[in-house]
Amino acid sequence: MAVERDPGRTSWPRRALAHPLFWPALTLLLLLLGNGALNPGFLALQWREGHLYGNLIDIGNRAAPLILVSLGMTLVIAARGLDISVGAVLAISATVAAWMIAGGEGAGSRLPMPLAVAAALAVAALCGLWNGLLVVRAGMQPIVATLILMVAGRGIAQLISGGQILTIYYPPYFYFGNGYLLGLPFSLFVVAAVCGLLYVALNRTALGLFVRAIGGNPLAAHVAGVPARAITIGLYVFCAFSAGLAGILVSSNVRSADANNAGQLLELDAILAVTLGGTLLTGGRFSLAGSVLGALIIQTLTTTIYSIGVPPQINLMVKAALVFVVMLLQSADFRASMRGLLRRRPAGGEMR
Amino acid sequence: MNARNESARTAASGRQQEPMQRRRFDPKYLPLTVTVALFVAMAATGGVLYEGFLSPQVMLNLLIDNAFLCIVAVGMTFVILSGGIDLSVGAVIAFTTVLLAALVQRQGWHPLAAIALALSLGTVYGAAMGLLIQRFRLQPFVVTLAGMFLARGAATLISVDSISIDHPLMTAVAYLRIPVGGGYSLSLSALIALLAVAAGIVLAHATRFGRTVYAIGGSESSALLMGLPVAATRIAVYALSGFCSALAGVVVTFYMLSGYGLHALGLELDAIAVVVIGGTLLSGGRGYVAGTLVGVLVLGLIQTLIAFEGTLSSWWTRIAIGVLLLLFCLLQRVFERTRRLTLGVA
Amino acid sequence: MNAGPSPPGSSHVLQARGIGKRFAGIAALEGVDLCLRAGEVHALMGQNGAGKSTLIKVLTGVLAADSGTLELQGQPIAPASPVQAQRLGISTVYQEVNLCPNLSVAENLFAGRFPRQRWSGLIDWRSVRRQSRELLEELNLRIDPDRLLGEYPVAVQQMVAIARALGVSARVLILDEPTSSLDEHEVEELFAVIRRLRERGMAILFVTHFLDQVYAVSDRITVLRNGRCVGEYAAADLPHAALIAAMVGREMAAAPAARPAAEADVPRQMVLQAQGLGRRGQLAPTDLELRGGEVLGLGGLLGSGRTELARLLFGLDRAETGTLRIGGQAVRLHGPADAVAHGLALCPEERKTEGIVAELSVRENIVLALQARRGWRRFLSRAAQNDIARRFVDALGIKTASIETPVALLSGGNQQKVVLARWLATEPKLLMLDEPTRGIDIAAKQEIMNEILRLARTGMAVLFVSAEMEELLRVSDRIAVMRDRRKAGELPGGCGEDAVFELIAGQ
Amino acid sequence: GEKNPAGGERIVLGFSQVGAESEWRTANTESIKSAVQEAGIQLRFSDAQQKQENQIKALRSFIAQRVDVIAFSPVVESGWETVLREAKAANIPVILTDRAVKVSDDSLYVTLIGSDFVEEGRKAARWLLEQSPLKDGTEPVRIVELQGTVGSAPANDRMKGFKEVIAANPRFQVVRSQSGDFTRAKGKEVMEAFLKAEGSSIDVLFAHNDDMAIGAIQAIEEAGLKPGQDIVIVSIDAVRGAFEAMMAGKLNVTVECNPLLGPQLVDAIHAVREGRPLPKRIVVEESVFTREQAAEVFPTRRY
Ligand SMILES: Nc1ncnc2c1ncn2[C@@H]1O[C@H](COP(=O)(O)OP(=O)(O)OP(=O)(O)O)[C@@H](O)[C@H]1O
Ligand SMILES: Nc1ncnc2c1ncn2[C@@H]1O[C@H](COP(=O)(O)OP(=O)(O)OP(=O)(O)O)[C@@H](O)[C@H]1O
Ligand SMILES: [Mg+2]
Ligand SMILES: [Mg+2]
Repeated sequence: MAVERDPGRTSWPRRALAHPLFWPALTLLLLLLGNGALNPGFLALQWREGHLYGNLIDIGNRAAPLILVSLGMTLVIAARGLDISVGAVLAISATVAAWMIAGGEGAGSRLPMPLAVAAALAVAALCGLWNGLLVVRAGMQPIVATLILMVAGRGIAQLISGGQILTIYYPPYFYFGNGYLLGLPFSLFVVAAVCGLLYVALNRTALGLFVRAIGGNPLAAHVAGVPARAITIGLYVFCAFSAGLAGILVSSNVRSADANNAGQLLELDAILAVTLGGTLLTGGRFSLAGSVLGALIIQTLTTTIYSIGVPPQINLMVKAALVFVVMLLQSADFRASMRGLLRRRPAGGEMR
Repeated sequence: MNARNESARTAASGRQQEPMQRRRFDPKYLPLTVTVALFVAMAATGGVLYEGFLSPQVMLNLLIDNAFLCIVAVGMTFVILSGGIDLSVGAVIAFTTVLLAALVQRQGWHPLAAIALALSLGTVYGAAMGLLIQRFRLQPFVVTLAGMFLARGAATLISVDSISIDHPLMTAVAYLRIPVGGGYSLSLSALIALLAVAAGIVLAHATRFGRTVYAIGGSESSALLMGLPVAATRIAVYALSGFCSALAGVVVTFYMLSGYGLHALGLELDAIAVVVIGGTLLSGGRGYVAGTLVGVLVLGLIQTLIAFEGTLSSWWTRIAIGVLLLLFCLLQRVFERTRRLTLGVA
Repeated sequence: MNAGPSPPGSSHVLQARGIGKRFAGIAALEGVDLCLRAGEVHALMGQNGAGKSTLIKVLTGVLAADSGTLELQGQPIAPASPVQAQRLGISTVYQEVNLCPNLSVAENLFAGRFPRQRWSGLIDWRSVRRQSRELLEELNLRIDPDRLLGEYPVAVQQMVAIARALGVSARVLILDEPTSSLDEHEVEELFAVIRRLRERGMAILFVTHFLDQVYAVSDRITVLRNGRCVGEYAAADLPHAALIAAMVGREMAAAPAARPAAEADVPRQMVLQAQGLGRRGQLAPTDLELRGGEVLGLGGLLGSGRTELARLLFGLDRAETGTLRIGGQAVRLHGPADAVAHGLALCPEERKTEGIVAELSVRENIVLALQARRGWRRFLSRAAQNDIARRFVDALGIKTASIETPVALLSGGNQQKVVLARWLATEPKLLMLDEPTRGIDIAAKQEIMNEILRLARTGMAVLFVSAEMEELLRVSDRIAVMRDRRKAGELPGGCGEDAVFELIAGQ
Repeated sequence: GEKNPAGGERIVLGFSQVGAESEWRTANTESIKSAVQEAGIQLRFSDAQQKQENQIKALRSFIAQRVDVIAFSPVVESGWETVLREAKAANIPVILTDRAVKVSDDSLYVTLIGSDFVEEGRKAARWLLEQSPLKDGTEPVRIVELQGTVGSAPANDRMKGFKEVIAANPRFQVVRSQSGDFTRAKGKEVMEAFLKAEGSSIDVLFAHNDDMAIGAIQAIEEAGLKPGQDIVIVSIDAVRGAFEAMMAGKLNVTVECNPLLGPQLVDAIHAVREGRPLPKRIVVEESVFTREQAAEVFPTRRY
């Protein structure tokens, strides 16, 4: 047969270049290095009060909620869905947790903290179940189905909080979003745990195969006996659950729950992270690691804007410019046409 | 053997014969009909519950107050039909209002010249995004999201404050009311919106461009193999959406008589929702421009219902919008249930 | 300054010389020559994956050739896209139906060349409708041009694709396996049209795996094997056996092994029993029994309800009436997942929409149904997956670079084999095959027949749907015939074609 | 209006609120609702979800419902001309609360009850120049500013007022200014970045609202600095959280922006109904609270 394999020719740089995560990773690296060049202190890490301190740690800690949400979003998108209610679910979970813990200054927690956290996560998962049922059972288009919760969810959160920002005075709760374990923010460990869980679920069970089959061709997967409906519902539940987890981190970090503003526009950031990571919004191809990188890129962008002293009026312009650069860098077609231009130009020069 | 085939065939052809006469009611219009019927039912419920709800002016206000949404949604319908999405529409509206206001109020341009510039800028902007999407195979979501940041950024760059407009021509047009009889009236914007819908319907259903958009949304690879101009059409679709956004921006400028970088915040989501409620599939290829108009009216009606209720706190307002949306979409699904197997995903 | 002697009579319309095309590591075509002449039907033959579709894509600008030249009536051409090829007068029906299911039949026929009203420039729907009727009429296809294409089964879509290609008044017509999903009547209709077009001087390229069809309509045959040209022959001078030998590269018994005499003494357990199974608009209440170790053939015309019956048995559509017993137990199937759990398998008719998951690899496609049957927790190890995949790749002769190749990159026939392998891998109690041999070459078809018979001998029940009467008669123990969406009757295995046709015709 | 049980015509008020984007806004809504209820006025309340379009729609529907008085807190200053003309044509008096509008014709509204954002910015700056621990000295004072949502009226005006006064003393310099979107989370995030970029050379934090200041305080503490001492913190609004922070010594001063406009609104409504003349602008009493006053004032705070 005319199979041709020449391992000597595909050297490792070539293989690295072809890896789908290469460009997101390179982008992140360039962003960080660029920052380091502009502001030498940016990459510095110090040991302060028993933990690491610096911009890199901040980026990690800040990005944690976005990473969590992006992971859930990736899976939903992989199965040809979309969840725009994540911001609202985050707000609900944060509010539920804060409401159950609340109490006054020094008053301790109203209900036991584990109960509060469990309740918050359960409510979030319930939200996911609701979304999943609307999509799968009622057959609504994902964007409308989740739009309903996106609109009503914040209302529910505000109903719980009575329109107030619920301030939390119970110090043990602060650990989730502010605490450190082994010198690193605790939130990073939460992210790592979820990543580990997903790795096992997708690579050590058949779920990964099923999700990709559903994303590639839902009808064919269904005909092949894959429980496509149950899995799809499960993915919505997971997505909402991870948004709930993010809600715990966020409310713990700012020691309060702001039903109106928590997770505002999170859905856009999460979808942006997912796309930057190389996942196709049309389903089929997805990359969880890519989404993590995407979320880190977004957070680094934000932190960059804050730390290089951009006037706030042009925040958006800078962000737009960076997103354009990032996505063009990642486009194989763009790189090809650039190469074409570079190649053509010297040739043209010789002719003249 | 041929003789046998022949006899089998004659037997079969009687069965294969399908009713060729035009059916009275084509099932492909069912979703649209259901949506319209539900709209009417919802309006009637409002009429029973609230005094003055069914007054013609309230219904006309639906059009007046949602004219810009309607115009944007027409462009968005084409984008979604082609299998894409355009998140930049709200930002382009904001940019247009600021640009118009700045040109007219600060630079002393004639409004018509400013409008012409704004419309062409919007079109070019949309086309540029379409070019990126088409040429470099970028995902529409990211390109138009960056486009949204850019347009809003540009708007705040021109002016952080809102700029009021008091140019006599602009105010005259803004106050213009077109009587429709019985003491009721319509604004010029509403008329433009209706024209946009009409133009959209013709464009979608009676031109090659429109049918190509549907084909691309149905299957891009097939469209390519059928020899349709996929690249040009895709770019044109985004250009059209850019134009519609700019036109909506002009309408908003008249509606608010001001230019402001924070106008039309989050409008992209409303526009998408309206298109989808109107029965267009987000995955592309199926839907109607006329449905979009109904979608706009439905969203407007929900808001009007809540305004007439008048006792809801802020959070109950949100919950009520969600519940009404849910009811509407659920009923829509229940009535549309076809016998075909529909898998919940996709 | 035309190089070389001008061809005799200059009837050469399209000439390809030395065409080469490589896909990452695989040479799909190497130095292929092809010459189409006006007023001739040219058959392109070869096994699955021989490079037929690739050659056609090169001719029509879908793919760019790595080497070689194309000439159209003596002028060198280099179509860069299907649009350009169409403008040059090359009209094509590709192997997979490449139309838009969300547009109406009429729109699919005319997309890209809609007639327009003189005064407004808008599409003239009246004349679109009228011309569609005429076009469909030419193929004797009685369907409503206003209905969405996706509502029709692939067979009809295939005919519409052909009608579209006919509608373009072209110099060259290329048909890639147009007959794979058609039954004999449709094929006859098509051939009548092809002959008419040949009379008019059109050059026609035609791909098929059916030898009878080749001899029925073509004047000349080019055979490809593993991407190389084996030779060009005049159809009249090439005996069947020689053609097969040219394609396969070795001598092959022309008459396939017939079904061994029924081993009547094997105890046959009832596997599935349907009573009054039906659904409004799809299938009149039907009784059906399937026993282990037997092959039940399902015959009938296009649209007679065979696919519907299989779908109902598999729970893909919900039955409205009747009962279903599997292994003696009454069950209600809530969907394919249920059916698979009960040991049923359905290899669906529509490969592209219900069969393959294009982005997944050959391995993943093959293990998908088996994994679904095992549930998500009992994950097949990678080694086990590789094992199964390799076994079926070898057994069915699936031509692929590796088992990790995405199925999308396989040739049509090989994709079909992958879907078949998926279901064979589940080792079900009842295997339902809806047109499993569509687009599969003759050598592989024999392999598959043998595999089906082997499985039946191991005690599996098989429901076999096929439009090919010969195939059906060869493997079936019993034949059920469908007509008008109801079961017209059952015949024993040894019955002749006549009896089946009588039932089909309702006499 | 409809008959009320007492016999007289019951006044119907249509009120369009911006939204429920902050505690301040919620307090504002509560104040209006309770005051109106006490006065026996029937309220038609509409929430605009922070969108001007929605607010205009709400006003149109009030006109269609023929309410007796319309009141609203405009989302933005401009863009009200058309709908206010319609209200005038329908003979419905309009009262503005909280924020002003820009219209060519003053008669389009009766009066504005509300705070002056520019003045709030000025007050914050004045306290810094005149009363803060940094007022004397020769070293330059480095200020970082947490702005509200870019382009929003309070952000624009507070910044304007602050700049105007601070310009008088060249020692005081705004070295960094970034938007924190009026939220705690963003306030904290931006402050973290400021602290990393500027090290410990920040002397003053000026936040456009208390929530951002509260978020920033957390960031300052986590960086190992003492808010209120190492960095002087000035903010605006005077919500409960700010008082708690002041009592803990973490916030130096907050400029009051009073949301309790309800009673004044009711007075204005009665005046309008009875045809009494009203000033074009009714100013709300607002003060500046410092750390020292915090514990004393705290129990009386209602929001
Ligand atoms: N895009 C592609 N990338 C990689 N390999 C490809 C691609 N397209 C085709 N091939 C390979 O080229 C070979 C020839 O495929 P082709 O589709 O031409 O076969 P075919 O003769 O049409 O077969 P069939 O009868 O099954 O349709 C196959 O081995 C196939 O796997
Ligand atoms: N040649 C045809 N002309 C018109 N309609 C057809 C034709 N063939 C099928 N149909 C329509 O397609 C629908 C589905 O047919 P179905 O696939 O069930 O038939 P089938 O017996 O499985 O035939 P096959 O599997 O050979 O295509 C029916 O509604 C029928 O009206
Ligand atoms: Mg082929
Ligand atoms: Mg069939």
